[in-house]
Amino acid sequence: MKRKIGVYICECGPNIADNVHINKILEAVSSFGETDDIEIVVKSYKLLCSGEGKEYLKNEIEENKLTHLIVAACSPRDHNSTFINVCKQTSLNPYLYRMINIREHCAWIVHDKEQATERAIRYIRGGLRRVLFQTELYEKKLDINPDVLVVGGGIAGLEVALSLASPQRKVFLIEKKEILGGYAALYQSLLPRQQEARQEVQLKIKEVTNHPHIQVMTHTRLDQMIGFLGNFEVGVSSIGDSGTATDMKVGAIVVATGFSMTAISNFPQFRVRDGDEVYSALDIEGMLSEKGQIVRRSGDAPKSVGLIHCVGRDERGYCSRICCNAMIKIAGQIKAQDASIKVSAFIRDLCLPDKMDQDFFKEVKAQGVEFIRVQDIKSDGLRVQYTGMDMHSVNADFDMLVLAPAMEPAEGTAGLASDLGIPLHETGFYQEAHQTINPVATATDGVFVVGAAHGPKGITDSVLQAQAAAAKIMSMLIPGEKIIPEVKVSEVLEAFCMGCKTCLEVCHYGAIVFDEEKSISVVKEAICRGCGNCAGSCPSGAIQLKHFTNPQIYQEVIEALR
Amino acid sequence: MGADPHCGAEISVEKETGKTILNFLKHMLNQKLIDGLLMPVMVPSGDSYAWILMKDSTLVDRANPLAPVMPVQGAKALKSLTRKGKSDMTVAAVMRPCEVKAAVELSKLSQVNLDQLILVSYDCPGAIPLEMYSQDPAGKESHFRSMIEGKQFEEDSVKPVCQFCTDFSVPASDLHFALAGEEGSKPVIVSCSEKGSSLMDKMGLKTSHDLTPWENRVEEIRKAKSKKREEIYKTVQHMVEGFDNLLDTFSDCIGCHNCQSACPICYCRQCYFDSKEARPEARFLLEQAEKRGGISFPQDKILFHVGRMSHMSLSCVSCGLCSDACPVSIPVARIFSYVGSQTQKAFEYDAGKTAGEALPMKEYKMDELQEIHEMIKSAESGEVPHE
Amino acid sequence: MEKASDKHFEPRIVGFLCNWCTYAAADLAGSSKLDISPTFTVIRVMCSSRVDPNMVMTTFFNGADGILIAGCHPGDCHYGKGNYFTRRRYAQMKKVLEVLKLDPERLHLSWISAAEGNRYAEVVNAFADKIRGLGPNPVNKHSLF
Amino acid sequence: MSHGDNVLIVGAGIAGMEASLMLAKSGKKVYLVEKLPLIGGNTIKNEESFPNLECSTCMVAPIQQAVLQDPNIETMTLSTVKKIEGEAGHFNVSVLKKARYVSMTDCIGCGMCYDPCPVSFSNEWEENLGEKKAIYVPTAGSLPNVPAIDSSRCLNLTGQKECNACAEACMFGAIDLTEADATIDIEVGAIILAIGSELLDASKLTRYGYGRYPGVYTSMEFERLFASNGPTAGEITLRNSEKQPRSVAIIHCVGRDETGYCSGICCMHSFKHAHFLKHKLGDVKLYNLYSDICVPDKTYQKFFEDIKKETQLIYHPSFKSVSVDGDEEMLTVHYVDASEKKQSIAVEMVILASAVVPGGDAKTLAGIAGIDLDEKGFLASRNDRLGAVETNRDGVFIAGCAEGPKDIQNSVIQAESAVGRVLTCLSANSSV
Repeated sequence: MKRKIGVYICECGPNIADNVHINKILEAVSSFGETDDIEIVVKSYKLLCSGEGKEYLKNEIEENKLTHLIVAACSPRDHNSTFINVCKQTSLNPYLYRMINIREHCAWIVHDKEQATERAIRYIRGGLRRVLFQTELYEKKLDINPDVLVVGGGIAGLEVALSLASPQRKVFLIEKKEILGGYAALYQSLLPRQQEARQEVQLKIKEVTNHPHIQVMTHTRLDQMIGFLGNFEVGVSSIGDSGTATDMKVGAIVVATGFSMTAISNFPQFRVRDGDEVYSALDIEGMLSEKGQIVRRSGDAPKSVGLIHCVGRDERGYCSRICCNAMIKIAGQIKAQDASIKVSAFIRDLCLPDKMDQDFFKEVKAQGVEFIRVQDIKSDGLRVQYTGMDMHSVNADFDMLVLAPAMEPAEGTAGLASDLGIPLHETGFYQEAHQTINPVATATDGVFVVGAAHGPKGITDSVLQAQAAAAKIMSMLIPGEKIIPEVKVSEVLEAFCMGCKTCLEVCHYGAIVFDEEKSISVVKEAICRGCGNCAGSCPSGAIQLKHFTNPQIYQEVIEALR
Repeated sequence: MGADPHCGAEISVEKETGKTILNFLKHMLNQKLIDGLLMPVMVPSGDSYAWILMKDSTLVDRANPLAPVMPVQGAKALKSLTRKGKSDMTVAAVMRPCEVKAAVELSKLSQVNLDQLILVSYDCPGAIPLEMYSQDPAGKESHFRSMIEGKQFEEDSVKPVCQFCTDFSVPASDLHFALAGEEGSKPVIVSCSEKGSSLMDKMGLKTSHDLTPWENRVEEIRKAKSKKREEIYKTVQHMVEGFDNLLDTFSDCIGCHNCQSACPICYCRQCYFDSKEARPEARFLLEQAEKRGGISFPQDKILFHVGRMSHMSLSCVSCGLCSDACPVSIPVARIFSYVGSQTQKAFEYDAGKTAGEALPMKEYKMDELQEIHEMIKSAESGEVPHE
Repeated sequence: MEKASDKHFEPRIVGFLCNWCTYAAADLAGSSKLDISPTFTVIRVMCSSRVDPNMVMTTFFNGADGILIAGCHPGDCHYGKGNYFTRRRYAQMKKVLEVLKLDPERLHLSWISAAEGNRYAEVVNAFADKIRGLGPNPVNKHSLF
Repeated sequence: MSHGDNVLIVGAGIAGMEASLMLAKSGKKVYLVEKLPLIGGNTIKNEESFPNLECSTCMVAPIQQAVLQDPNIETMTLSTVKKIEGEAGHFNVSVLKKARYVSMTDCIGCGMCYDPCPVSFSNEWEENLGEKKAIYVPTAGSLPNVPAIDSSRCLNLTGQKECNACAEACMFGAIDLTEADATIDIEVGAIILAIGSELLDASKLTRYGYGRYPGVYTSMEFERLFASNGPTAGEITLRNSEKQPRSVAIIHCVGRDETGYCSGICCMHSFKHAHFLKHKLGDVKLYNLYSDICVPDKTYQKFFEDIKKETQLIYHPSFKSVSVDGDEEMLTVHYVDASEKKQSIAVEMVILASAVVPGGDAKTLAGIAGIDLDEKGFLASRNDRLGAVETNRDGVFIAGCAEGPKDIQNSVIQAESAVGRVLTCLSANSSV
């Protein structure tokens, strides 16, 4: 079939025109590949990205019935999309067009006009050769399921469910315990503004359980997940003897499995025997919720309380962020209960990163709480032995000790991670898709991680993350609309694949699965991001990255070497 | 490692080691410990061997577990046997250590499935070059037998790669026949895996025999061979280092790509270098011809070989099949063995040694290959990159 | 045979650049109007991990005097971990060229971030100079290749 | 699409951009208002961002590109909000769009206009460490890649001289010195304020000697000093000499006492700077003076542990006790140590990790938007649903450092959260 390639050279005003010989380029290109089945239309234009330029290009494509298009202009990073949109307004498939960067890569960096011209010609030739090897590609539109599965009924999970559930979007909420609310339900009051927390959480629980579009399944765990963003198939089953299994289809999954507290017994430097008046910060929360005050087992109030911060910070390898606030809160509550109680807080560093934390700390300090900075600390029963910043070792006795142990990933985190294809961070918490700019997404598109499951954090941050994940889902999965996955994805050439599974190992997105029947790899186009790592890894050359195939790149190479 | 590596089991000994091994295998077959056997059997014309899968123990007598030659790499036979994946019957295959290594390597590439296989290996004195064998099969047979019985493991009549093969003993097989013991010692069976030891238990074999003397002997031979290896590698260096030497060495290459089809590791359906992708249009070749003053055909000889090196040398097990297959007797085997030894060293990898070790191109570590970063730094600071 | 072209030798250098970091750096170098060796031809790939050894070897034996593979710094890969695999594949190819003493310096890997326009220019020009020093890729002088 | 579906986003930093892209993706028309001539915010001032020391440009440039190319996003640079009336679902907003004097459509960013411009003065985007012309882009690689003219410096616009140098140099007739500021009225259903934050003016805390001694730098100045696209192309050389510092003291918590809060990110910033110095200068003596080490993220402690090896940590119990004096060459940092003893160290360079404070325009904007400021001067969240993005005015949300000091991660999270609230709020209003 006769092919008609249009080559349009953008003068970019003087930027290209002044630095290369446009005429020489026109000449060289027109005399290129004079075979009877290839016809070349080559023209220059003052500024193709301008309004008129785009119109001009559009008409040129139609009038000349171009089968292929080359635009030799600036960087594709600037205007590739511009000209793709031009193609889209014509009958020309945008993947039969190629942009050649003769500005940043020729005109602007080669200051000898002859050389720059020669170089530009080489680039354009490469493009011409390449575009002939390009093939039409088409966007696929995939139906999506707007419904969402939330794993974990803590404060974060509740918030996600409430933010998402609507007549157009059903939310399934599964929780492995019998009750919703998680740890937050234990907290007496919240920082820094000291609202009634449990009340707040109870309200949310109520809202969720009564919500017409939220289906709550307590005592339930996730068994398996297959699929991709917009189309997941999930199997859940109730924990315990019945073990009834349910299958559901959802478009996205939010993991909000929370955290658990490291047991004090994990830290030999703090010796605790049964019946010792030694408590974890969480015990105190429970005590406050139950009894409304802080008392010894005997029922009488303590005379002196020692608070030990950062328990397990070194062992776990991270700061749990909320302990300082929690402990300061407890210190304040003790003082509020009875100002005469001696309260000593043993701190390493004060971690008070919220704008309100410092005031709260000063407030409590003003109530007479003594803050002692230590380099090293251990305890045996109610006796504390510490080394201060001045290197002096000191003993102190209390009749109550409260320790703030580190937060650690909830039990079962690792298992769920592998079921959902999410990597774990070295701390054992879930790893986000990108630490800074994509913090609630994960390596598996459509699976999100929120709350303390993502890393130690307090209620406010957990709720924020929950809302963030909800928002991501709202903007990705709009009820009734379709999604368009990446077009330039990898494909496995069945005839060449030997099933060595190398590609499965190198793919960062789990976009390649293995077809045991045919014993070949198969690319899940909806998941593939088109990096081409698999193509680079395939020993048998059985994987092609669409629009970056070997023959296509090879054409550029050949022209580069002429 | 299964049972105590320092002990093996004595087995009822025939006057000939080959027979001894055969009986052992027959016993396994009769006891239904295995469903089949894969062994070399002499072809009717009597001048070569073929891999035969057998269930009937009478057929077994015609097989020779200790074939003097290796016309087809055993791993290739296993590949066809398990093409459809895990087979439902247990097959024991008697192979040379290099064949076991190739099988292990291929299992990492999902080309061989070891699940239902019992790999039986033996101390290998090396293989006789095919063309020599076919000239005088009977002579070579007895010669090879005398090598085994006389425990001659440093013979020069075997293939060059065999002469410096340091992995001639216990590979990652399940059972291994220790033959290289000191003068007059009897063959001993050693289990090298859970599979192996459980089999030996089933056969009621007592692993009481002390292996230390044998191990010492093996170590001795290994030392001698690695010394030879260094010498031969030196000669190889002269053949391949630098464009001119490389050209001379491969100038006879007729581009038949037999080396690649004989190679157990090259498992691709179509070699990239045979594919259209790697072929430029005549237009380009003509320009090249003008640039270089000429272009030789078949084209891309060197590219083909260097391409293979960068492709499979990490998995090369130095079995030497490529040399046997080369019609113009280019010492491909030695060359690839040398290059492979270097690339594998670079990744601290030993092809086919253990089934556990991941293939270097399948994994990565975040902080690794510091030398690369050094190289980048020094190159970009204008210094000459250190060799 | 001595050819006139060897006298004032203009090398043919091919650069495989990743779209997100190094290609962006090249653009920055361009808009900063830096001087860059005209003998360097850029081939854009989405990720440096797309560059497979066959492609590189083919390029080399088809006469490239130099080959540069450049992508995001380790840890910065737009696709998570592509450049770690690039690094391994490069180490493998480099080793083969080293063992065969086929001017391994002609193959170079570099990490250049989108902000490093200046560095891009330095790396490319330094590489071009080195190649000029090395002279033409011997394959270009051998009619037998 | 009704105007009720439009969203106004003030501030094109990482938070504003993320919010814009998500809203555009879900089919909303977004007006993104930015007071500077470029988008990207403070993130792009960092060469590498903690904790992964990832190249910020590589991270953010694709986001900037996406924002500028998205048909649903109308980016208005050099613009500020002047009026917000109405209520959730129906806000009437007027935006003052200062004249750029360079056409966004005609200019192709070739940069031919810089050289001819006769005026040059210090570039505040580069923390005044570099120069710029009256027609300028703040930094190489600015997006949008279109220069602006500083009307307070341009000879022509200030009426000092009939200068048309830039216009004459421009081959696209893209420069129009007669362009006037414009007020643009838009209707939106919801508003996100993501105006970011600033660093405390270190010269206000005289005891640190900032502005008095050339060797004293703010953390942001140092960022630009390190940046390969910065004024020194990444060469860490002292202000007054071309020399590289051989000893550097990095002072944490500058202004923590005065502002009354810990900014949460300065410790990581300071450790990152220690790493930069070690990495680039090799043999340099480093001190980090801290009172509390605040590394609140699963990844931060490890980062700190690694840097620990490269610097000498000095604990001081009192912020007040830290002061800097010296001369052109040498600086002396005084402090009181854990055992109340007076100590001092001599260094050639001091980097001040200044507190993160509300943007200068926060107060004005809060007034215009009719929302509260908290006692620290940040935009206040209503915080009744345990969230932190709602304000006391329905339909107006806040995100990023406008609400309080944050790292990139938490700014992004808050932006996404705000988007969630906006989408809910819009659907609520549309269903009414």
